[in-house]
Amino acid sequence: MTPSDCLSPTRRGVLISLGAGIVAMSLPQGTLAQTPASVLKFGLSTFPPTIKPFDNTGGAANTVKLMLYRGLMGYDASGKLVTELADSFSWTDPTTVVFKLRPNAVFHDGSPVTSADVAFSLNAITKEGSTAFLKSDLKIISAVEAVDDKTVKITLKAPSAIFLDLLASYCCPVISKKSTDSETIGAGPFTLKGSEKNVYIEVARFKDFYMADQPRVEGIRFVAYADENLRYAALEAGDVDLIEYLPWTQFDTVEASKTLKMKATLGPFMFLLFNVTSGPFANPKVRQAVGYAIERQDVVEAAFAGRGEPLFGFPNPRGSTFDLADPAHEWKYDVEKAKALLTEAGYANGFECRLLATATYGMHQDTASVVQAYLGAIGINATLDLPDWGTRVTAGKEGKYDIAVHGTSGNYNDPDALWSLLYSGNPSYLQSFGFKSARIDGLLEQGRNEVDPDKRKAIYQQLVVAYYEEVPQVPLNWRIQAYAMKQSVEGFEQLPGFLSGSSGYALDETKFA
Amino acid sequence: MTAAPLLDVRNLKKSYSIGRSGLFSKRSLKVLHDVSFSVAPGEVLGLVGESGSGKSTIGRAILRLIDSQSDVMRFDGQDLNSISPVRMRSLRKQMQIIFQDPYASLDPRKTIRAVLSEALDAHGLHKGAARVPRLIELVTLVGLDPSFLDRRPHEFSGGQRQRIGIARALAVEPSFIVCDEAVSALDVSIQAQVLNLLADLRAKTGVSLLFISHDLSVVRYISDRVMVLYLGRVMEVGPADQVHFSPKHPYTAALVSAEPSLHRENRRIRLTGEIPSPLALPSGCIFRSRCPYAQPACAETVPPLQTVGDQHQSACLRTDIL
Amino acid sequence: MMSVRNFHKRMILPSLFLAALIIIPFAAPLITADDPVKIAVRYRLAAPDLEHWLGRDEFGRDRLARVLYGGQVSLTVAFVATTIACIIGTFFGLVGAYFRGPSEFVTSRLSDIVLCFPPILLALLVVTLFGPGSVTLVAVLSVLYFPTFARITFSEALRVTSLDFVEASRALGTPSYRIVLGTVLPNIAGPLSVQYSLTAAAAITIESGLSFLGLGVVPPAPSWGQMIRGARQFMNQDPLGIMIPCAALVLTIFAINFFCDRLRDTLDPKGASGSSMDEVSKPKAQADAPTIKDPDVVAVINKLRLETAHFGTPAVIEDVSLILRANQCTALVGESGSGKSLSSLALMGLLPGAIRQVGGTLQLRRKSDEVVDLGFLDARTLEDIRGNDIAMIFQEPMTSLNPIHKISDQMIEAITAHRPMSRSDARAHAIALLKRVGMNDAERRIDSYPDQMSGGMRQRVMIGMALSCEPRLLIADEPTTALDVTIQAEIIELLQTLRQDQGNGLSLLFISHNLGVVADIADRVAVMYSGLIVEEGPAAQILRDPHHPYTRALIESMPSSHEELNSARGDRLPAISGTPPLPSARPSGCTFRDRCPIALPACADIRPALYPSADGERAVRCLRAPEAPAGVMNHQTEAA
Amino acid sequence: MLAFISRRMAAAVAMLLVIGTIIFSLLIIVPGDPAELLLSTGGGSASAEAIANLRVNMGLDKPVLTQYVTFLYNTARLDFGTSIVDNGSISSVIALRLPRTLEIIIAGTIFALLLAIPAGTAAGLRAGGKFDITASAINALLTSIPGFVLGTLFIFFFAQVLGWLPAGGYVAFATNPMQHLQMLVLPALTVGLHLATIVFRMTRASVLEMRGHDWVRTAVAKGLRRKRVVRRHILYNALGPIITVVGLQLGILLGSTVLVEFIYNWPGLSGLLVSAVEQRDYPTVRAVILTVAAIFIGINLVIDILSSLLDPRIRLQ
Repeated sequence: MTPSDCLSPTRRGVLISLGAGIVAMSLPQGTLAQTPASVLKFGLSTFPPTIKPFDNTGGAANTVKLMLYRGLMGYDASGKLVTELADSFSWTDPTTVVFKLRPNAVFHDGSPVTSADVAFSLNAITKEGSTAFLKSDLKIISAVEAVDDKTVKITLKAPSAIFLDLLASYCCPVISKKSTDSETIGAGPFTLKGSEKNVYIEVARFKDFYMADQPRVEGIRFVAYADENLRYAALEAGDVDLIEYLPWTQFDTVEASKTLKMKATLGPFMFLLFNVTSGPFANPKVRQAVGYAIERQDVVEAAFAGRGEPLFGFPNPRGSTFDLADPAHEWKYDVEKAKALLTEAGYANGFECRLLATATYGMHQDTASVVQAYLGAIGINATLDLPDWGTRVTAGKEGKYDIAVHGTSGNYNDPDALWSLLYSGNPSYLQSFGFKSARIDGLLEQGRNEVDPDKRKAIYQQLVVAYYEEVPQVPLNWRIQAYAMKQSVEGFEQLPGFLSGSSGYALDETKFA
Repeated sequence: MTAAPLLDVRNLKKSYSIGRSGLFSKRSLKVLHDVSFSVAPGEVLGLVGESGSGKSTIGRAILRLIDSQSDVMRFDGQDLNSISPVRMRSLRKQMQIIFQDPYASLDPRKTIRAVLSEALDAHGLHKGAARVPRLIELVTLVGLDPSFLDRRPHEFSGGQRQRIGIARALAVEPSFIVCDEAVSALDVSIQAQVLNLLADLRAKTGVSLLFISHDLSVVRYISDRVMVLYLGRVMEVGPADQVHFSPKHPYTAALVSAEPSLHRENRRIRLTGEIPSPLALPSGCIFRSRCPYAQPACAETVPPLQTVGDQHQSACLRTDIL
Repeated sequence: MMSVRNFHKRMILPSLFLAALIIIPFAAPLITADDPVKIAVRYRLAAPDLEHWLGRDEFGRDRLARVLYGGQVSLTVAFVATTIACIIGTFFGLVGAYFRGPSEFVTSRLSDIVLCFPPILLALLVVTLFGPGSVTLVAVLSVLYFPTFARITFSEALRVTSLDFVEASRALGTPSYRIVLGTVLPNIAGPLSVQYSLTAAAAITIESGLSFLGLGVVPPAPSWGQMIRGARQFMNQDPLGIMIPCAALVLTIFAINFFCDRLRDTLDPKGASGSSMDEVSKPKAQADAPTIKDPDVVAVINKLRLETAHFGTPAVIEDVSLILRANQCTALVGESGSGKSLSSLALMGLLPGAIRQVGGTLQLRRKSDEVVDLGFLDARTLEDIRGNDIAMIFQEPMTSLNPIHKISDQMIEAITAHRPMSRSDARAHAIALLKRVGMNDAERRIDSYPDQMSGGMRQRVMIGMALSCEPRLLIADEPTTALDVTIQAEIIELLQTLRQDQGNGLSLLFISHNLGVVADIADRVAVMYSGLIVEEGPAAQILRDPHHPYTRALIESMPSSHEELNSARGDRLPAISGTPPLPSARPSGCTFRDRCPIALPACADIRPALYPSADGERAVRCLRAPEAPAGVMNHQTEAA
Repeated sequence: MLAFISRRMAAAVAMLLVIGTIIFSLLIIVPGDPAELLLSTGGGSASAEAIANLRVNMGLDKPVLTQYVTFLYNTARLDFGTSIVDNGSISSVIALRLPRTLEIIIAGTIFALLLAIPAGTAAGLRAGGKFDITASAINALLTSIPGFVLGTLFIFFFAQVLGWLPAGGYVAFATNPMQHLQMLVLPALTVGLHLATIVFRMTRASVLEMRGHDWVRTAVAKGLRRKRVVRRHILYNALGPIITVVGLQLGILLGSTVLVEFIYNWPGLSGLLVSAVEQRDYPTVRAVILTVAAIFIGINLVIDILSSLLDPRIRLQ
């Protein structure tokens, strides 16, 4: 505890007795005692709408899910793929993998984790009517066989380069087959202790967790602070120990702080989407022009307080095994070229359009503001449309926009992570409306089903070119994602790149100094 | 009265609904019970009664400013009960009203010119160039200076305001004016001036007045005939001097005797009890609860108006007393 | 009523302030050449310099330009929305109030339903529905605020519609729409304009609140709420960023509220800086005044002179002297504004703060026979005297009793204020008093509320209460004016009886404008005209044989004095011309000379003293009265 | 009185029906699909199939009319059903949240009344005096500071600069009473200060009005002590209008604590509604709005009853 922490309760006490008075005065001072220090207080950016194991309901939910559930695979703090419930695995052929389960892995109800549970869980994802995030991805599984209680054989329909990454996803945990709709039994490092909708979730250390020395705190209390400034204020005021999504504006303060520190990674990226079904943006040249029109550093500066990096081309995630850098197929800031492209496309005098973002997230709104200014410079007069997130999603899905700002991350550090953003077989608001490219789709499929790294690299190098030429999206920048914490919090790491959202794995080793 | 009456009212009734007593049943408050009277052209009919007697209600009912029911209500040969709103609006040119409160009866935001013009505009009278001379004529008629035309009410005293109110009523050259307590709020010296003004106008224009007041002396002075009301019923009606000096109804007698006077030696007729609530009127004669002469018979029938002298009627069973 | 000049004076500062804050944003192009939406990210959060006086924001946009143009947006949204709400609400309110019936139902139900939706929640829903933006904002705010306007218009219009002048317009046959627009609307403009300013201020708040939540004005168009939202992130590094829009917002709302407060005060005479309760003006101490010697005298008003608190204004009471004796009823008679009520309030130590006693003494013999000069008493002693040694009955029995306390409580507190006794004893005493003032069934009715009683009964309660501590002096200020004649007669009779019954020799000061009533009750009469006693003496003598022309005129003007006259026979009342002068417009010399039928030129030069008659019984303030010393006349005549 | 209350109850039910219908229709036309939203929280995306499956789970595949009838039927049975997002019981969430919002409001109101009624009375009694001018000026300034600005400044000073109080958040009283109260201070103060300005104005105006009534003069003429005149004959009479205003404000506050709850991260009813709107959790939105409206109507009824208890004129009518 720092001196200020010791002082503050007393000072608060003074004010209380001055202010709210009466009731407070009559209370014994002992009640001032805080939650035991070994419970980590974690400031979430939003309250998990649900913590259903297989659904993806956002980063906050995923972090909490990782506390309660674990799958066969996982990541360590450096982002390396490691086994979790699996003790080991081996590929018997490119489409068959056999997992040995940890002998000491037990569910929260005490029953051991068995092959049947694994089969049950994978089936729950792929079965009819499931709302699981990985449902379509895991359709690649053709069979799950329980060789014995602790041995599982999974057969795939085709080779897959990313199958183990899928299994390491926070949306692919192994849950007990005794689980029901209302009660899910996991095998994660913590058990659910209590929660209140939109307020907090508290988890307690699971003493039978298969890693004997983990977790290193007695429990974690997740508190939701929807407002980022308040989230930071709560950390600064000592109300919480660790927060996710440190607002970019506070990076400097935290860096300068003696009591706080942060862990950051270049994770998610921002990009523009287009409605390509009609109008000027149906023409790839116009999209190209947009690519050249924007000074990306300004987006970084204005929307992310300088905390990010311009992204000029294909968003190959940090930590990806392939270096796909290809300066020839990138959009540098070049107004002349942008104008030339516009002229070429027949829009020398520019045009009017609607730029969709959302008021719910400041970074989207701010990014849109900068983009709007730069589009104006080449004659594209964009009107901002800033509905709330819900309306934004629907508008994106229904193509009620001309250009849209969006930002997201993949789930693993592999070019394949961009599948959901580029593959036209599964259109969503994350993709340019109406965009369909057999070339890109083909390359994505090839890349996914190719297990030879060199061949894969070649495929993705082609994808980089296709990305540049067909412009399914215009990348803007990588943004730095940071967790901020008290100096006393040790062992927590931000997982690199697209794995940022899986940083919950690092909570296993987090402890107080 | 030889000529056909200018105004003829038979069995005028008025009741208000006053909230609800239960979830559905409505209560109503009768404030006028079968009041009948007529006013001849050029005649001044005085209407006397204490508060709650319904005298103001009669004035407003005749002018159709409030809804009421009656068997007959004829004005200048026209049936007011069946008249169309359009006809009624033009008929208003002939019927006017002067109010009690000289402060509330003038719009504080309008100049005297606007007040008087509104009257003329309503009936399209004296348009254009004829307007100004008419306005000057009107203010002069009520004894005010034409320079007052562009002033607003707050610049005038109560008496002057009342004159403006009179000028407004006269603007449309009505044949009938309801004077609703028109002089009650004025100081004695001013009251005399206004009474004289009304007397002069009457002599000059032959206008008929329904003069409503609680002050018996004033009513006696200004009226040809006087009608005495008690709780919405006519107690006595007759020539002003007769009603005043030789009342035939105990209530009138009590009223007159209660009136303070400098010169008359008062032999006050004491009334017992309090005015009954309009919601719980006594049976029979409504005055019997306070009447010093009441008999058991008074509780049984509502005494009709009986002729007790020349044009003089009284609603009392005990014609033997007074 | 507030004078026009005063109105302007009070409104100048707030109007200028408000106008400045409204005009400045719209004069933005004249103040700064910068574009409020032009991004210069390189200069983000730059400190103020000569070109950018307030520095730059997180996008490098000029803050001065943004706060100014933001003001345009905020103000426009707020005022457009308020105007729409005002128009719609006023329409519904007017229609509902003037035509009543179904339209009233629609108006009130519609308002009720909208009012049930908490404002911000409704805004939130609608903004979610239609997407943020100025148009949505205006729509939301209009819907939010029109019910308030409808309600205010409705109740105000209802009030105005019942006024005589609206009735007069209807009686004239003026069409309804003209009455509503030409007469009703202008007369509710006051409260409406107050509501308008209040709403505009609230609308600015909500607009900025919604923009703050990101649901308001769409960027890059600036608005204050949005600026606060943006700057909030940098609150630590750059407090200026959040101070500027906050200051602009607070200042503007303050200007509107300030304006609105003043407007309300100005429109509503009650709210004006009127006299405060604590400013009851204290009686003045006069060290060398002679004390009452005669044991019969209960109170003496000597050469009382009252002025309004404004410097240099004429006296509202010029010279009033009265001797009030035990077992005597003195009537103070005069028309409204003559100063009779003020004289009596002075004796109670209850002069309003706006009136000052500048001369004369007020002396009183207490029940203990101690003679006190009111001017030497502290507030506490005055409280002891009021209700105990002097009691007072007022004109309006309907308003003189507190409507929300039972009669019993109001009487008991009057008793226990001066006599230490238990509540039950006090209650028994109160019941006895009520019986004494002729209330039947006093045991039961003592527990009723004033509104359950008729005016006559309330006046009896007032009298009972006044007599509760057996005062030496009872002041009755027009106690019967508001009552019907039959009740009036009863009350007068009651006062007569009580006066005779009271053991300690009650002195009654009876104030009235009605000479008939005075004739019934008074032993002595003092006639007041324009702040002066003009004639004083035994009631019988004065009423039978008035010496002052004003007294005479008063008597002559009464129709009851002329039972032989009837207008039907073309008779006229012997009225006097003119009106009593205001204190500020009193003529020189005799204040009555303008209206006096027998005035002489000399009357303009000399203000007559109150000349006593030879027997000392009566006095009159007239040069032509028999009492006037010939010398005065002659001297003045010569001088003229 | 009973008839009056039953009549008002009937009217209230009718109004709630109208309000419910309005909300139901509004929500139908609000864009946004709860299923898709839930599965794309935080910027992810889900397959069309998963979304469709979730819609079925949420019961959104049924015809609108069926949904409306079910809604009316359930609401009539006082059953708000379950959230379509997490299947939690809405009634229990409201039961949990409502007291917290009420807590801020009540704490704020108590603060406001304790501060504003004495100040307003003093100002009203000495209208135009030094105290009145000073207090009115401060009041006007406070009125002009929007709640969210005040809240932002409070957090900045009390939590971040001085560190006296938590920046926001919530801990149940039962868990840690002291901490609970600490967290209550700033939100209650923010709500209370604003209410205080309104109460101050109303008290001042009301006292000013009552002060001029004849019965006050009567009370003074009776020789009552000044304190008693002020309490019994001015303040007591002024209470009616004050209660009306406070009551009306309580109703309004019930909804407009949104910003305060947002700023202080206080998990009250408004926050529930905001997140329900964000998530398009239709049943929750409807339930919260109906609850708030019902409370608003209830408060109005209570005020009417209270005023009639205070003022026999209303009671006797």
